[in-house]
Amino acid sequence: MSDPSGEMRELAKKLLENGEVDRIIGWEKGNLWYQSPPLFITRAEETDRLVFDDFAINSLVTYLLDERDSGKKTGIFVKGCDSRGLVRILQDKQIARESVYVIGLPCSGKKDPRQALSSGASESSQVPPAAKCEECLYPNPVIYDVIIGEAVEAKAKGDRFAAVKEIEAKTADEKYAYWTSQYSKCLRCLACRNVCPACNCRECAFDISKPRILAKENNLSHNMVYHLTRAFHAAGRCVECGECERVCPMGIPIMQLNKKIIKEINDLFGPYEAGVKLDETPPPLGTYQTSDPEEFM
Amino acid sequence: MKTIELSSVLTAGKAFTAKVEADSKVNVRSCYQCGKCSAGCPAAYAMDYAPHQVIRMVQLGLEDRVLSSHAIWLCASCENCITRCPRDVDLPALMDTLRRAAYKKGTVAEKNVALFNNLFLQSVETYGRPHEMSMMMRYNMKSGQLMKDVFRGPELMKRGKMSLRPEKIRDNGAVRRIFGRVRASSGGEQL
Amino acid sequence: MKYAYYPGCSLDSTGIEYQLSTKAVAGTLGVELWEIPEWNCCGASAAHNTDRLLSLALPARNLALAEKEGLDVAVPCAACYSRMKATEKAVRGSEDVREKISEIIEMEYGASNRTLALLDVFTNQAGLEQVASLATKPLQGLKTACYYGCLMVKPPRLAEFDDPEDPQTMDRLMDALGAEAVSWPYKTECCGAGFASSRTDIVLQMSYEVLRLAKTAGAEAVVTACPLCMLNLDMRQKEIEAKNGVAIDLPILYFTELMALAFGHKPAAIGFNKHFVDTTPVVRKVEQGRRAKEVQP
Amino acid sequence: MSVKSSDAQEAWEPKILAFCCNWCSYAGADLAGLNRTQQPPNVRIIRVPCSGRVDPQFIMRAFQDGVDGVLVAGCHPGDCHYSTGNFFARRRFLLFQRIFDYIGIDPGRLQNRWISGAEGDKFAATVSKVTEDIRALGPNRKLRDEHE
Amino acid sequence: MKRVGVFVCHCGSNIAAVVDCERVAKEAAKFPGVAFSIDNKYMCSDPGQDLIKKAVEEHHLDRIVVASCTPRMHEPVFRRATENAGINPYLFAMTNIREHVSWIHTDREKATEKAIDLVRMAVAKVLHTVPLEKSSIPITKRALVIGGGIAGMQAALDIADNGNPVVLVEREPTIGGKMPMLDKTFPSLDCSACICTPKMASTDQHPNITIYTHSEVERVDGYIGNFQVTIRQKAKYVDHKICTGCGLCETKCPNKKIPNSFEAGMGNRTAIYKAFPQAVPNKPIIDAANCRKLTKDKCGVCAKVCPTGAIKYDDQDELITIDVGAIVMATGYDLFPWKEAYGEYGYGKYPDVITGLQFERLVNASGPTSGHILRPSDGKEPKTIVFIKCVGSRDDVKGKAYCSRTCCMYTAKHAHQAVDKIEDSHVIVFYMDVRTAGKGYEEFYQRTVEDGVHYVRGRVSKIYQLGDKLIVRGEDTLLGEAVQVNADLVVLATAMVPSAGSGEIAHIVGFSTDKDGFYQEAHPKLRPLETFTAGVFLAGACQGPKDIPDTAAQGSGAAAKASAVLSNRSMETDPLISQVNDAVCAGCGVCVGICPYRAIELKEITQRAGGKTIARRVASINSGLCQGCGACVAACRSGALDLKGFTNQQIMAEVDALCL
Repeated sequence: MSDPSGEMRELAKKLLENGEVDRIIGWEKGNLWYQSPPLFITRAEETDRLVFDDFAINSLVTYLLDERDSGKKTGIFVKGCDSRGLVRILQDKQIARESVYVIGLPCSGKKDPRQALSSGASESSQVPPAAKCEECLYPNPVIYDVIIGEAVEAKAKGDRFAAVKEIEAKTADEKYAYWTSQYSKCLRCLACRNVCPACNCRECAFDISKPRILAKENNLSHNMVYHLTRAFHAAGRCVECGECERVCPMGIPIMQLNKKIIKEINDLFGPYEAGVKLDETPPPLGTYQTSDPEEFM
Repeated sequence: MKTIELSSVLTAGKAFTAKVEADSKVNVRSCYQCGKCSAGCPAAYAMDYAPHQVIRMVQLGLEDRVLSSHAIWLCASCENCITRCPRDVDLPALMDTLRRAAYKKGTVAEKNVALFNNLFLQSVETYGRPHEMSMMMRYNMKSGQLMKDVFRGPELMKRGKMSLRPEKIRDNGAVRRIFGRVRASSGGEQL
Repeated sequence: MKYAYYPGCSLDSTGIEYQLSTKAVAGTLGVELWEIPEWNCCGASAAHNTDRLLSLALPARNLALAEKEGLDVAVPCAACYSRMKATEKAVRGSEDVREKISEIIEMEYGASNRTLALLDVFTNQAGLEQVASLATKPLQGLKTACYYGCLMVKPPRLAEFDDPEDPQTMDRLMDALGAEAVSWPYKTECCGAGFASSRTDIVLQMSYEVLRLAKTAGAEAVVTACPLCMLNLDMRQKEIEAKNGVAIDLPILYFTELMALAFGHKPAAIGFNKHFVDTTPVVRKVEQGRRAKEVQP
Repeated sequence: MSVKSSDAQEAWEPKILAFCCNWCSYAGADLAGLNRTQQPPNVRIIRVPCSGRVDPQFIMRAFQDGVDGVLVAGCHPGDCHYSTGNFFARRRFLLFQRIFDYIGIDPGRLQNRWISGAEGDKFAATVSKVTEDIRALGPNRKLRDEHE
Repeated sequence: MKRVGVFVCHCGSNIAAVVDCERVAKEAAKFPGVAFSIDNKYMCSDPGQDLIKKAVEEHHLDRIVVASCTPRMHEPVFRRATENAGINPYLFAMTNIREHVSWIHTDREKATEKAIDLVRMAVAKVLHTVPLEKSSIPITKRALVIGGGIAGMQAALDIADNGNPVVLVEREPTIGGKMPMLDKTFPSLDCSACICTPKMASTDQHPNITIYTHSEVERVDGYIGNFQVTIRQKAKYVDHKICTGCGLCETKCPNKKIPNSFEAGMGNRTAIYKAFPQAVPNKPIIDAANCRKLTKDKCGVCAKVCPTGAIKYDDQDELITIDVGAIVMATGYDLFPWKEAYGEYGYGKYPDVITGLQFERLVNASGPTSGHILRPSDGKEPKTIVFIKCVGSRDDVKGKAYCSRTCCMYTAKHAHQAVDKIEDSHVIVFYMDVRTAGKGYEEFYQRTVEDGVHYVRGRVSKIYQLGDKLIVRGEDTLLGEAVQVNADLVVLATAMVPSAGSGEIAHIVGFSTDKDGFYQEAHPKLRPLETFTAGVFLAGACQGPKDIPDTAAQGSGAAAKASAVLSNRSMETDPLISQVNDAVCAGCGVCVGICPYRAIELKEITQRAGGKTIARRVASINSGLCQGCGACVAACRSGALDLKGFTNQQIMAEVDALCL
């Protein structure tokens, strides 16, 4: 893949100069070689800081929520996965389509800074592709105003639900033991919620006091309810960007639950891909078919 | 005519009805016996049971009677009935299933139809394509109608419409292996 | 335009006229027919009467050979066409069927190519305007009864290209060739082909009905697209006449023969002399009509 | 939100919570009463207007609190007093049951039934069946909030 | 501090025989928030209710729990008792220890424990209850009826007789619908026009009814009691205020060969026309598409001959806006377009294959043949007539799965008329089942058989023309043999389908249709005349195939429903409905699509955020439309929506209380 940074900078510069957008969200090179954190700029002269390298893995779209009432227009860079998150936010009416200028970047896979660190690598080429990128189905943005670079072919290989099936094969007690081992690690830091494009409510149900869903104390029961609730709130809406799992400091395989829900929705209510088409009908739990499977007679 | 004692007939025939429905993928309970199939069937006049009565027999589970009927062999698979059926009951598919079941059970009423089918398929298995001449000769011998259509041969040959030697495809092993594998399978009804 | 060509068993024997005229028409229309090498019999009704798997596997081998070439398949015989469409649909409709069939025929077959009736290819696919423009020797209002038979258009979920009760493809073709298609009610009724050998009595009755109604409608010839119909209506016509004590005298012709005739091919070269019922009245009517016209202006 | 941990000493009896829609299932329960159709005393009903009102959150809370099983009952599809509520409920609980199964909670602990106002016998039979099922599964510890 | 009073009812021995009510009351007294607790023999009796009042005064109670029978029976009674005691009636909870405890258990200990649990749950719920007020919405005392057939006319007349003004909108140039096209009505065989046209006249003359013919409803806003309706009055090109309806223009119009839809295509009309002589209003309009003046600016004969100068070639469509409180839908039916579906019957290419409605015009004395049954192709009297039932009905493949309900009877009527009118005739009816559910219907059918009509059980597979005969091939399934009829005329009993455009108008008014496009009733058994949209009612065949008596009955029924709405100046709405917490709502709109009553919309609010005023959209509940099902609440992720009386917090409290 040729480096699109030049084109990105030029476009960003033009957009800021002619006032088409009020700010730009992209990535810049961090202090360390394996970091490319988000960059927020409002002035044309800052655009030279923009990069799109192996570590531009963060989705930037949830930052749009911070400005949802500002009335300002943002230029934002999106990869394929990010773009589905953007569709999610647009479908949930959290921002207006006119308030974003979407610059699409086809992406052949990014790398995870944490993996870079843990692998002891000293340069990017030694770092394997991020796990979530290996399963990518949408390397090309599904929504954009302009696209930079050539379309990339999806490289998803193998069964996207392989991990789910592995868990399904366990006995009930094995499953519970597995999830207990995972969820007991949870710190309830809420990073997974905060990064999730489907978690775009103004006030989160977990933050409401009447009634309080979760106890303040951190215990397994409440951790489980937290994860189940969050997954259920995202049911039929999760865009599989994998950000939740990526940001989890405890390495909880959060996507294994989200993917289970996707798999079941496909089986029960017909194939459905969230966040792919902007003008589609309500998500699966916001609608029904009289012919839905009947198990409750 | 004998009175059919329904409760025992229905009990005995339940499995048959279910099997036929599963194999043919035809829901016979959809049929409300309007008879449109029979009315439009060009071969019905020659049948012992009208087509809608064939469905009726399956609905009731009258296995022996339907599988030994001539009607199932006299269906020309012309698809008139399914084209017009108000309930989308695929009668040609049902007839296929019943014929196969009759084969298995050995209750084929129209021996010649079955004989012809057999000889035809043997010819295809041997040559990859049927050879009319040899097939017809064997058919006439086996069906005991030695002189049937015998005058046609020369006429057809004169017009270049029949040859003495069978046309055989070169890679006939492929077709033979197809027959072999099909025999090894269970008939594919469940697919 | 290039198609894989599956002549079927009849076209080398009883349907020789169909073969000759098809090749002549293809030549004039510029349609390239690539005969599937070492094709095998589709199994006809004998196969589907006997074994479902066999009835799918036999056609599948031919279709797979064409699929390898990336070609759609043109099928002249209505019966073969029906079996091939049934196979195509079954394979397309079920992954299990696809796998099983591919295994049996030792070839991958995914039904990515289409099966087309030769009638469809020479009319709808080639374009009737082109056909009309090539009909340099129009058929002078020859009154034809277009006989589609049963399997060319029925059942509609398989046949797909024309109406099952009152099809028009051949009628429009006759119009393009300068002939007249009479309106008659037995266009899609069955001639009884399946019983040609086993229950000839039924065939004679069914074919008689077809001939009687064509005659009553004022037809001077019956046009067909099926070699089995041809055999019954043509070869057995004398027997039918004798059995019912009537004179019918209806020449039976393949649509391709009339196309070739109108395209200017010599009648003998396209099989007019190979019929049981004398076809010279047709040729004569066309020639006389043409001469009369040439004199008149 | 805490749990009375007395069930160890006494003979354990399943504690089951049922959500019944006002128009069908609750009426079905009433009819069972009217007919004096005996049932095991393990089920406590919470009346809701419609099965579509039932939030999975309630169910999770019930298991946290220490119930051994939950029944959600609504009108038969097509008969919903509000026309469509049970169709949404059906989707919701088809999915939720599978999630429960996936994390290792026996799906038998969360049961759903369509029971009309005329089906008093069905209501009673369902209560008996669910109670039996849950009794067979034993006390539930999973998801339970044991602390405090 | 909240002060709850708990009242445990013995219901004589109904409860007390199994439940230790005294113990329940004692245990209840220990629950948090409970200030008073007592058991009593009959809580629903006057002394029982007085007990509540007294306890409230003495113990300063502010919330009430009654443990007794099913709330489905006595909840309103105890609400009133609570109110009479000076407490908001919604600060009350009821729990059922009779049907759900004493009547279904025998073990006194376990039953009592269960009762205690249930009371604990009710107390927990009532502690989280807030006072609720019924709200009231004003009612516009006027009704709109859409469709002027027999259903619409009946509804309009009944509402008008009830003293409320009615606006009747009809798409065609005349009211009357299909009924005036019919010749006789079954089973009494009285003249259809003779009973229909007087009804049309009464509708026209009723002081409370305003009729807009040749008009369509274009837009409906608002909700029950407060609909705003926009009607498009299509240009008539004749000033009906001046026109006297003398008919001179019609006799002079040169364009006379336009198929008249009133004659079901069996007769013609002119470009300026009245559909039929008794049309209401009895004044013509110009069919613009076929008028030479309007299309080619030629002719102009009608203007020249009109004695009053009523012709207005420059007439324009007009938009009329009215406010109404209730709407009755009566858009009727059309016949299934069989010509597009049935190739086996010739796709309409045989002129002597006609529909039942066309047959009505053929036997009608005011029809194109003056009541002589003459076949369309050659005007000859048919001797052999075949009737085919269920064309398009009971046929999932080419037509509709349902039974059209009226065909068995009208075919019997037609068959009877055919034998009656044509000497030496053969009349053959092909049927699958004869369905005669109606007063006097079976007797009528039997009479038809007596008359000599031959009923053959089987469907016809094919019809074709041979010479001047129609060959009809069917099966006599009772005989098990194929039959063929060489017929002169074939009459098809085609299915009833919703009238053209009925889906669009349903969308405009705002309610749903069923899988076949008929209007969806709110409940198939108990609310057959209502839609899910409050204030919109259904009458006649728009809801499903129906004959005339059923249609008239529904017209009256829908009128009663509409009149009930209009009978008050305002209406109270149940406060147990959804509410939105604007601060929490993110405006994602998932609730909007879930609400079956279209009671939720996104509205813009302004709020202070981050030091400035911002505008954003949040869900908003229309209290006139919300029925309180709570489906939206369960779908709301953030918890911005809640259902009053069944709040998340109340239900959670009940759940928690169960395990305390």
